[in-house]
Amino acid sequence: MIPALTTMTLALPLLADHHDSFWFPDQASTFAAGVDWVYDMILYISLAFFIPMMAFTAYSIVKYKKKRGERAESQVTHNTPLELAWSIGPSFVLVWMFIQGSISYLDMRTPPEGSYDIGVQSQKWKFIMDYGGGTFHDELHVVKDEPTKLSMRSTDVIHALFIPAFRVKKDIVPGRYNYLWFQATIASEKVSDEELAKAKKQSEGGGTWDYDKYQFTPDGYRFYDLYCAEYCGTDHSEMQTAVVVHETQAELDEWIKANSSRGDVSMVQWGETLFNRRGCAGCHSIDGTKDGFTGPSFKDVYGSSHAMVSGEELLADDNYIRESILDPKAQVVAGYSPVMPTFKGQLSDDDIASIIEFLKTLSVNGEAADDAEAADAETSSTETTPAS
Amino acid sequence: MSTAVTIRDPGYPTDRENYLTNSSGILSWIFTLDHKRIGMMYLAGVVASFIVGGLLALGIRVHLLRPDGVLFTGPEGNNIYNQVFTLHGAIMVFLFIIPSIPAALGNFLVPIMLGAKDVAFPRLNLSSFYLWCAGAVFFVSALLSSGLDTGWTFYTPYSTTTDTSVILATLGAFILGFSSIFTGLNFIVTINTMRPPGMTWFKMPLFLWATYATSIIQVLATPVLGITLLLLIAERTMHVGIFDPEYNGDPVTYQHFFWFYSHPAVYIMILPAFGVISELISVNSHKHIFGYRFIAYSSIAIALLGFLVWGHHLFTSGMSSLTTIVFSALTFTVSIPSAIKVFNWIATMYKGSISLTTPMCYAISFVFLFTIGGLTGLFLGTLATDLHLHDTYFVVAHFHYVMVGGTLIAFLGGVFHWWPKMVGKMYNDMHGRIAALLVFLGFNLTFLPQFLLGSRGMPRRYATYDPEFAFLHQMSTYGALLLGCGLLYALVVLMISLAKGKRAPANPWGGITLEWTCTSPPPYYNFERPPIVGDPYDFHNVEWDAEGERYVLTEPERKLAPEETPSEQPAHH
Amino acid sequence: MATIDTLSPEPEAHDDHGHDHDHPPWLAHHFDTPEQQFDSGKLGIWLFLVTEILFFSGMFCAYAMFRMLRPEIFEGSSQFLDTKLGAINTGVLLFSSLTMAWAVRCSQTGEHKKLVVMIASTLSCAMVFLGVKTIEYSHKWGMGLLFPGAYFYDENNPHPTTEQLVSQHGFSENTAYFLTHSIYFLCAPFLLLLVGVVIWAIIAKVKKNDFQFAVAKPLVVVCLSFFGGVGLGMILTGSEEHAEGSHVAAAHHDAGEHDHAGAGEATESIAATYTEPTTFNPASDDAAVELLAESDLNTGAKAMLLAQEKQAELASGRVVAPGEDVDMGIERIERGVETKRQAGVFFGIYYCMTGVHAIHILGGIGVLVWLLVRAIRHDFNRQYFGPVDYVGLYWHLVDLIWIYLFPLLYLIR
Amino acid sequence: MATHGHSDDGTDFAHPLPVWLLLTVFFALVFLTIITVAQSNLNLGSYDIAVVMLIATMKAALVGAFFMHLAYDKPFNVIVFLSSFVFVALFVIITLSDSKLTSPSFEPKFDEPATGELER
Repeated sequence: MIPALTTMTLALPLLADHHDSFWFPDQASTFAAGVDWVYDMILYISLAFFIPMMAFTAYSIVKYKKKRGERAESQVTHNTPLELAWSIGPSFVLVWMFIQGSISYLDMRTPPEGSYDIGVQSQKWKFIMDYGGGTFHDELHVVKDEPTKLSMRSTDVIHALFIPAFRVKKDIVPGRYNYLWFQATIASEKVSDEELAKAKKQSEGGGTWDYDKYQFTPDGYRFYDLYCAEYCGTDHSEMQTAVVVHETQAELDEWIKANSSRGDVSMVQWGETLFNRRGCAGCHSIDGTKDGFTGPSFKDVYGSSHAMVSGEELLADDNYIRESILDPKAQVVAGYSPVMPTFKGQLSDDDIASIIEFLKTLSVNGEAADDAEAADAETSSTETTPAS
Repeated sequence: MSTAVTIRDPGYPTDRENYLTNSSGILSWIFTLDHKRIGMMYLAGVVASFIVGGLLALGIRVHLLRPDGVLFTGPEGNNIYNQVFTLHGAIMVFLFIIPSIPAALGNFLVPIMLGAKDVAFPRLNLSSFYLWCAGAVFFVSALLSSGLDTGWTFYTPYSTTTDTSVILATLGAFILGFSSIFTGLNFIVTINTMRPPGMTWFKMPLFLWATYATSIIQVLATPVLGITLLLLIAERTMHVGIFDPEYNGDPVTYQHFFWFYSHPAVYIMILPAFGVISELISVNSHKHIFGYRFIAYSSIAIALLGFLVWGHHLFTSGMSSLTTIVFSALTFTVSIPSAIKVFNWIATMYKGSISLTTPMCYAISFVFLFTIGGLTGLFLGTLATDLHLHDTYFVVAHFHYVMVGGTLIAFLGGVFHWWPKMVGKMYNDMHGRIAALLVFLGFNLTFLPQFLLGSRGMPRRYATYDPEFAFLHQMSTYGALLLGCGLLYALVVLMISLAKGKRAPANPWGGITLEWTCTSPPPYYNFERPPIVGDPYDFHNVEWDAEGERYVLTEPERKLAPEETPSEQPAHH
Repeated sequence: MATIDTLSPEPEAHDDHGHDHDHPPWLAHHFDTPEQQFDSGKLGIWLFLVTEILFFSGMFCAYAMFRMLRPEIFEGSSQFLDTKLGAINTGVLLFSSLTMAWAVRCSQTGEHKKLVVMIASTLSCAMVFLGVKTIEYSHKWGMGLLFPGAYFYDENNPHPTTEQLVSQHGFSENTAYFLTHSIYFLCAPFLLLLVGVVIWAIIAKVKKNDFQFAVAKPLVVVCLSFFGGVGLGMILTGSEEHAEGSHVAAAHHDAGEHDHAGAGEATESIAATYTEPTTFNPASDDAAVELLAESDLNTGAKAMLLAQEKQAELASGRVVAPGEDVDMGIERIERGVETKRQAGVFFGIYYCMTGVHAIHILGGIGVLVWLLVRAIRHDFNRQYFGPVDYVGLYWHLVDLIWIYLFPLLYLIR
Repeated sequence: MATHGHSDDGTDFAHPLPVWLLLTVFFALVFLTIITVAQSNLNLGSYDIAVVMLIATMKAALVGAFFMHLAYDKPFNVIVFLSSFVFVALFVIITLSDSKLTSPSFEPKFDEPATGELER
């Protein structure tokens, strides 16, 4: 993540901050210094060729610019030794570049034994990190100085996971698993509680958390940017999230625990969290907007009837919503394509019930049904264990 | 001038000889088999495509003036942005750059430079122009139906699932591919079998070598694009399961297929530019090109090596480590022949007699910009840095330095160089140079900041971006506006010359290649008899004739066959 | 008017160009000698063949890749291709290559009559090839051996009726009708062509237009050859029709460890109940599956029934019991290869390769007809036989590609 | 090329092949086809593909050399034609080997046998 200071830095290059190089964002992983070094070396070599070449060209133009009709001073046609020299000479430099690049590449390609494994599932236009044990979150949280391996798969089109501060990038190709590893070196700082409280207050009612505006996560951590770098459709440019580096494994575990289940928040609130965190918000609006969304809006959907692609008319009740989450392609609302991925094995029954509760709050039909169904939903969530 | 020499100057063509006027009426153009007329029609076509693609580019840049976008807002904003950048890429690549120099300048110049009457297959030549038109129609209809938002690379599975008109656009690209194949095939055969006596391989101008190398790529690589796009269409309509992971296909295979064509295609775009620059620098330095054979061989070397490096577009896509490293190594090999050319051009200027004409200004900016483009390629060929820079603005900047700073600038230089020959009119050289300067400045202001954007981590194809990148994006946008003004200026200079330009002499720049021995514009039959061929870069016998504001060829008296008046019949039917 | 000048072809007009030799009508103005023209054309056609080879290379590459990754699918699915038909077609194409090469010889030696005969035989062979291909394609389409998007082959009911296609596989009425009657749709254009050519021949004869009659006469034979090919294909498949069951069983055997004779019998009995369209009734579906499931031999159907139950449960909202995996039955079913994502891919590649090849045959027929007309017009001579040679080269390349396609697709063991 | 002489008999660039040669080649091709069909009934294991391709290549060589006159053609045309196979090999081998090397990371999709369609 580049501090906002950058804009100033670039406007006034002479006052550049030492911590932030001209060419690169922070060096926040073990790879960064090496990559930057190779980059700088190639840059210097290129300049060592470029500047003399251009100077010589400029000199020739100034010196030998003549009036029309004047003869050239020389009509030499070739000089084989010279030409061979400048053909073969640079090759050695190229070989050096190739070797340096490949050595670093092989390091970046081979994760060390016993890396901390995080699953990444990408879909239009969301990354979902799987921390194991049914904990999913859209932010990537890792531990400082600990090799971390990402096992990545995509459910729809090609995406790419790119963390500029770590200098790593890898495409996520549907139909195969791709892996990426890195070792973060700088822990994210935590903002002061007052600042966090202020931001929380500001963003209340404003929907999703604005990472760009506050420059820290809702938990109060400064973060590094994580982008999708392979073009993946409409909201490609919105497919970004935050990387937080924790100081210790214990701190990460605590964070995972805090995000693993509903805890003591209300079902509606947890449903809303899941709605935002698990990628629903990418395709479904909650305010009735249809333009730019792949799936139907969730406003007033609960308890209303909808025509299906199959021709049937179905009531969007608890059962239908549950089925839509677990087997989305079974009954698709007319006018939409069967593109939603299944969340089978990724959401506990409590999670699903929470989402249903949240959907009820969005619907005029929800309030009436609420009383009758609430008890039912509560019982089902206590009776069953997660579907995974 | 001494009396022992003969001045050779063909003078001016009569209306009956001039290829532009020897027959009239719209049908005489539509059914023409004259390579020069076909070249001019191509020129008009590619310039029109360039204007469309360029306006789209300006749209992109203006949109990116602010982090959350300026032009394309609202719920469909991102979608429109995606369509705009896709069409910018697709139109520029398939309709403009690939046919620009080979088809427009190549068609006009190849037979004349070679000393032939026409290309080997004039009907095929005309049909490839109409295939180009048909391809363009498909692209326009894709634009008008439901747009295209896949990026010009049509990566699966995005292209098999999006609901935009992928099929129309891929059919268009498929047809354009055949247009390109037929042009290349025609040039290979022409250069192989239609050289007049004395025109040996090493007496050919370097532009012909470059065209020959380009044609090899066109013939070998383009069919693979054809089958790739056909399979993509099959995948989309019938789900044949080759590229679509939903049916056990593999998207990385698609990328292999696509880049097996599209990387060599990059050399289809740049190699003819090398040829143009070789001509421009030598003629305007009035000095023998330095290292003719190295330049000639390096064109062929680039054409062949270009087939070995396509994998460097897939470094991050999950190729195996072995393949990745092999491709990285091969990628570096292709930079050597390019470097040879640049060194030789600079050496040609040294101790020459440089005229800073408009074409020369473009040639010098080409050397500057292409060198930057080439050197930044090293960052992308090196694996460690590529992983960071891939799919960022660094790649965008590198690509545009090579394709715009290279091909477009060379194309402009070539058009300005041969404009007097094509239309028989001189343009205002001072205004031409001012336009060239504006283009140069605007271009650098547009794309230099993008290197920095990329290395700082700005991914490409983003409709909106993080606020910290705003300053660099703004610089880039202002640069694009300046570049646009410069290009418009250049166009105006040429258009004014059509109306008000002075009549062009046969040899306004002092070139030795055969096209300068024809009148301006050339007669429809090019040469009455097979021309006398010498070294195309031997400037000993060229003199400036200040009175006639022209260069003339002087040569020791030699016995020529008695003159005969050429037939009054048009060369096309 | 200059425009009219431009449009009227005046091939002889360039004789006074200053050349010191005569410019015959078939020598284009920009060439100096017949040999230069011939060499240019020859190099041009060779380059074109190069593009053709690279064009096909994409499909060969896709083929090689999927065969390497999933050889069992290729072995299993190749059983559905009729080696006999493939071999006959290979022979036909080889013979057409012979006649084509002979035609080139005739054009070089100026034997005009023989040249016409040879070109007409080449054309007839091309038509026979397409006729046999029609039988092959329509047979497979009826069985649902299609690319993955439309694949519906069902070993228990290899020849579904139109109604079954609509109700079970969700095809539209028109598509279903096309698939079950594809042979008629494929033959129709050729029938129209035949009728057209016959009428043309009659009119030419009546009007005493000898040249047109001379062109139409061989074309009638050529068009008839297509139906000869269809007939040949029918005879060859007809003799094998009763062996269908064992055919399927063999494929089945490749897929898993079934007792294949038994499976074959079961298949046939079920197929029998299915091929009576009048008694068809959607409710019998489940009955049939249950019947199948009772047989120990068919684990696939059993697993499918299980999966169906599971899905019904899920759909009815019954909470899934703890510990039970909600796999929708997919994992439990034995992985046979005759499914759309498996065999379908093979057929996808098969149709791409043979389809593009067939399009080349059609293109070849087009240019051969053009040659036939010119040959009847006595256009070719010792110095000007280029077009015959070029078309010949193209035709041999089409043959060459088939030489590879045949073993790669039909002869997989 | 224009440098070529213009001979009067007009057959200087035509090479009509004798009929016996054409027939011999044809029967050789038919013979090889029979062999290849016959061998497919034998189980040669992994050599199978090699044998099949070898026979096909022999046939292709016969067609190329005689029917296509490559044996009598200009060397340049032969080079042009054969070089296309070099590029095909380059393309196929690299793409294939990369696919092979990365295939362990593939996640193939299996589906229920087509009988599953009955449920609708």
